Amino acid sequence: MTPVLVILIPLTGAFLLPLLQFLSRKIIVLVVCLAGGLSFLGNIWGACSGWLRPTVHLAGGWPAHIGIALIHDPLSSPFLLLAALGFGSVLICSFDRTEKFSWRFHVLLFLSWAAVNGILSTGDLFNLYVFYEIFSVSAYLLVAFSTMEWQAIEAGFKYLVFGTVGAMFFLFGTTYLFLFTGYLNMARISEALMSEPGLPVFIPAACFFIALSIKTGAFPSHFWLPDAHSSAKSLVSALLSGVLVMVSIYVFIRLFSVVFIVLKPLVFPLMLGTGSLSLLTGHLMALRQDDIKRLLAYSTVAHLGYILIGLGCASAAGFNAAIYHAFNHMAAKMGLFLTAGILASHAGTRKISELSGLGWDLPFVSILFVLFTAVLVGVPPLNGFMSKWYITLACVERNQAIPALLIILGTVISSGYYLRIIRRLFSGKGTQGTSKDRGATWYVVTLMGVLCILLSLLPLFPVFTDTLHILGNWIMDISMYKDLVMIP
Amino acid sequence: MNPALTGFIFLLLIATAVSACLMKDILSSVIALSVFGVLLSIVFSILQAPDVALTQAVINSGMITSIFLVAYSQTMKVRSGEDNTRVIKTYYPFRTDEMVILFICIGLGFFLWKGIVPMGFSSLSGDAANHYINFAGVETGASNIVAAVLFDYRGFDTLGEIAVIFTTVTGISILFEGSRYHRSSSGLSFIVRRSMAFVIPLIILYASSIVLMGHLSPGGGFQGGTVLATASICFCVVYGSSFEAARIHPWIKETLESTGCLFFAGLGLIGLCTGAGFLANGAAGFPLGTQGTFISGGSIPLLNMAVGMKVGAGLSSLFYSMVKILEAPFEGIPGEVE
Amino acid sequence: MNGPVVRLISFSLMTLGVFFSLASAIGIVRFPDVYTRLHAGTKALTGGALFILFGAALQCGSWQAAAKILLIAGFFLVTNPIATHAIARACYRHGILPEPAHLDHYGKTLKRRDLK
Amino acid sequence: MTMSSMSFAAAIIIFCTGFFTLLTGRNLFRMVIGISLMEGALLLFIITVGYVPGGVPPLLPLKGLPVNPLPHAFTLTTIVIGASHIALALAFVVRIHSSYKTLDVEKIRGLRE
Repeated sequence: MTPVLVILIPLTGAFLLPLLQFLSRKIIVLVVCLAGGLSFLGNIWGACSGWLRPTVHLAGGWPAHIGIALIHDPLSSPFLLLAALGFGSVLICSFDRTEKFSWRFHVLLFLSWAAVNGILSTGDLFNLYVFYEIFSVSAYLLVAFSTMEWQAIEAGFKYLVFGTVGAMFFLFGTTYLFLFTGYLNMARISEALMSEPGLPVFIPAACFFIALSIKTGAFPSHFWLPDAHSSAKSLVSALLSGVLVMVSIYVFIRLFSVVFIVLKPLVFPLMLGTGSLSLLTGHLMALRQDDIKRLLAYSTVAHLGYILIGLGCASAAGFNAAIYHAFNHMAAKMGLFLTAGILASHAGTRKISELSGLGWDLPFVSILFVLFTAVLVGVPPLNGFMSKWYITLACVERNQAIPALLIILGTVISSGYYLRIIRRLFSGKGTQGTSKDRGATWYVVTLMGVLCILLSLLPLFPVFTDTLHILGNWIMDISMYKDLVMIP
Repeated sequence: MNPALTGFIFLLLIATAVSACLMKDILSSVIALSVFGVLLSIVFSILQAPDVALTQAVINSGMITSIFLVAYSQTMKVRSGEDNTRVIKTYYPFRTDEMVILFICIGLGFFLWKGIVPMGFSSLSGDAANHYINFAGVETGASNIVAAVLFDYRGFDTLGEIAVIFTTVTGISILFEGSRYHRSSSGLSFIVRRSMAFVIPLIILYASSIVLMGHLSPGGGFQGGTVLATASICFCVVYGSSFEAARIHPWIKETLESTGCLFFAGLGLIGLCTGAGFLANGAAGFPLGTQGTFISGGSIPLLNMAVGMKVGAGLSSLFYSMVKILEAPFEGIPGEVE
Repeated sequence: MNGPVVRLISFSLMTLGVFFSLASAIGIVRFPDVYTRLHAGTKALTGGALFILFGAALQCGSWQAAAKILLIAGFFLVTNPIATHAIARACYRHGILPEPAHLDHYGKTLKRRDLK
Repeated sequence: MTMSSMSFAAAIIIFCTGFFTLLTGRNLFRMVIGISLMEGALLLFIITVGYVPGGVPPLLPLKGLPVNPLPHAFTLTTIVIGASHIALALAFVVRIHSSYKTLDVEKIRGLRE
């Protein structure tokens, strides 16, 4: 199984679907399931093989500096796993009986899956840009997929404008690096920049930082994120918040830990600052929202802040904690968006003030909702607490008191707004009558709940901490990555 | 090239760009943008990039301008309610917030300029470029080094590029779902129709020559495919929008597009199966032929054909989805207009 | 094929072409309405570009390149009048009349067609 | 001034013009025009990176020192990606106009609070 197939399977699925559009729906569903299952297995396989024995595939058989190298290594494998879980569950959700998705939705889904796998696999800067663009374009369209709603279209346009500007800065950075070093391969660029003086490295780094903070939705340019994440359909919101945002985080880690390793003392404190501000803004804005999905979207900005703080510590512990938190956030936030979608469609509104009494109507879903909020707030035995605790520890280890205090403050604020929803859910009496309808979304939500509990159990095993150490050391020590890629 | 003349062309370029921003009428701005695109392609050919110049002329100043015009006419068709298409805005004097933005932009420009100065404006060729220049002919059999880079050394990028267009075409057909063709227009006058009947075969011939000679001369699948799509746009303009829709069902275009993509991926998989790597050319056993002859370059002409098929069908179906008229445009109330 | 006489002819053709282009540019600015401006604009291609292309065809070394340039010239000759015709017709149908119009045959034709 | 420095300067000026238009334009079309200008400037920038004074086009057989072919390959990709961005943006503009009946940015504020 080479890294190419991991990208190629979902891509072929997307290319194949238009050919089948006039066949019966059963055949299309069969093909979608087949392609989805194969892609899922491919991702799992890629994650495992990358973790156990990092693999390199040279596309076209050319060496890495001439052609394009695709790499699966211990850094990309957790993200591959995350993508598999996220996309797999969204694919299951899309077969829910309540909403019929046309085959074009699945085309977009497979395209963005392929693009995510491409971003996670590639070792080449320009190739990264190309896959980032497939990913972005399909994300804009996934946001705007419900074309009959003006919010979705407007949010999609906003996202597109921000994303395009981000892409241009990304390309500027790439061009500068190419101008200075003559390479596009990340390991080679990193090697060449080692001997460069300060300014030529600083400006491309700034370009990349601007581009990535726009694309991620971190503090100064977070305006598109709440709109896009709240206007989309709930399963798309789940996908955006759970997986697609984390892909940008991966690019952050990859670029700044490999390419700009020279600027380590400069960039990572900046990341810490951006993270702290995102955390604060996200939580404070979430406190003011009355729309449940918008609240969750602002909470995503805040959790991006947590992850960026973890990265900003620039230590093995920080990276580990950030990636662990990415997993926890994926499980909980996807669950939250999906449960919020169920609740909102049951109530017929997304306003929090009108959700009262739903807790009695949909007890199971509401209890899961409470579980997910508990994970995100960080109630002690749960995984959210563990990852936040690790991030705080990493901050303390680097003598960063302010971010550590902000994390605790964030917990307080977030418990404030989540408690408001929960109180509303269980206040009054159920009026609409209990619903026994269990669609595909219901099962996925249950799955996410189980995943949260499994993730909470993980830190009990000493193997887990050892495994995390492998990851942290791999990120901190890039010589292994370079050795892997730069085989002549 | 005379430096004074070059300087003049660059000044003209900047002037068209600024006028595209400052003109009051949107339509004039779009035309200025098109002129900017043509000037840019002239600059590219001055900078010794014939491939890029061709692509720029065909895609950016041809295809994109026509899409701009379609979008403009679509927004002019709905005349109910207030129509702010022609918001006339005086640019002088700047408002204060615009002054701030202006300073931000100037700062950005200074910052970007600072990035080049340490390099003394000279470019470093690097290992990769030297390798391409010295060995591309031997290793790939193609005469056009850019085609060799695009389809052989960095063929994986091209797969991604195809996927971007595919995503866009799918997306635009999603955005315009539930709309129908406008069948009223009967096209232009008899003179235009008869003479276009003479010209369009030539356009198609030109497009196929660009696609098939992509490995020998500037051009390739993207450029040729776009020219093909331009022929299809000519059908729409000259013979009326229902002409082609009645003859070629959109499904046929989508099938062609998907087939092109799958063909590309399949050619790549041959390389993977022989163990040489994805999208391998000579190493996967494609005969490289004699460099400079028509049958040479191994898989590059085949990949060009796949891309040409895909881009031609894709862009033409993109145009036709945008020409359709929106029916039942929206449900619910749009945000309260103040 | 690059003798001094050929060069002289070629350059004078090009000069003629440049003159036509300049004249049409002035015309586009100076003329009063759409139709006269179109008339001026057409000269930029049929006069200017064609002469410049002929001059270029004389100067380029090989006959293949010259044939290519002549093909481009032929293409211009076919497409340019069509485009101008289409624009003028569209303008008329849009309701823009020439300023001092004494004769309006096209309008009569259109009216007759509408009556049928 | 050399060819490269002129070209870089023009690219940066046009990029900033486009960015200014994107930020200040009140009409949605104006914003898309800004994006289009920025894309064009970026293309010019990348091509200039590969330019060698006195170079020849990278076509075999070479008649001198060729320019760097790698940026040409990027630019081709970038042109196509940029064109799809703009086509998509225009499609969005048409859809927005069909629901808001206006193209004025100040009046399209359904999502703003």
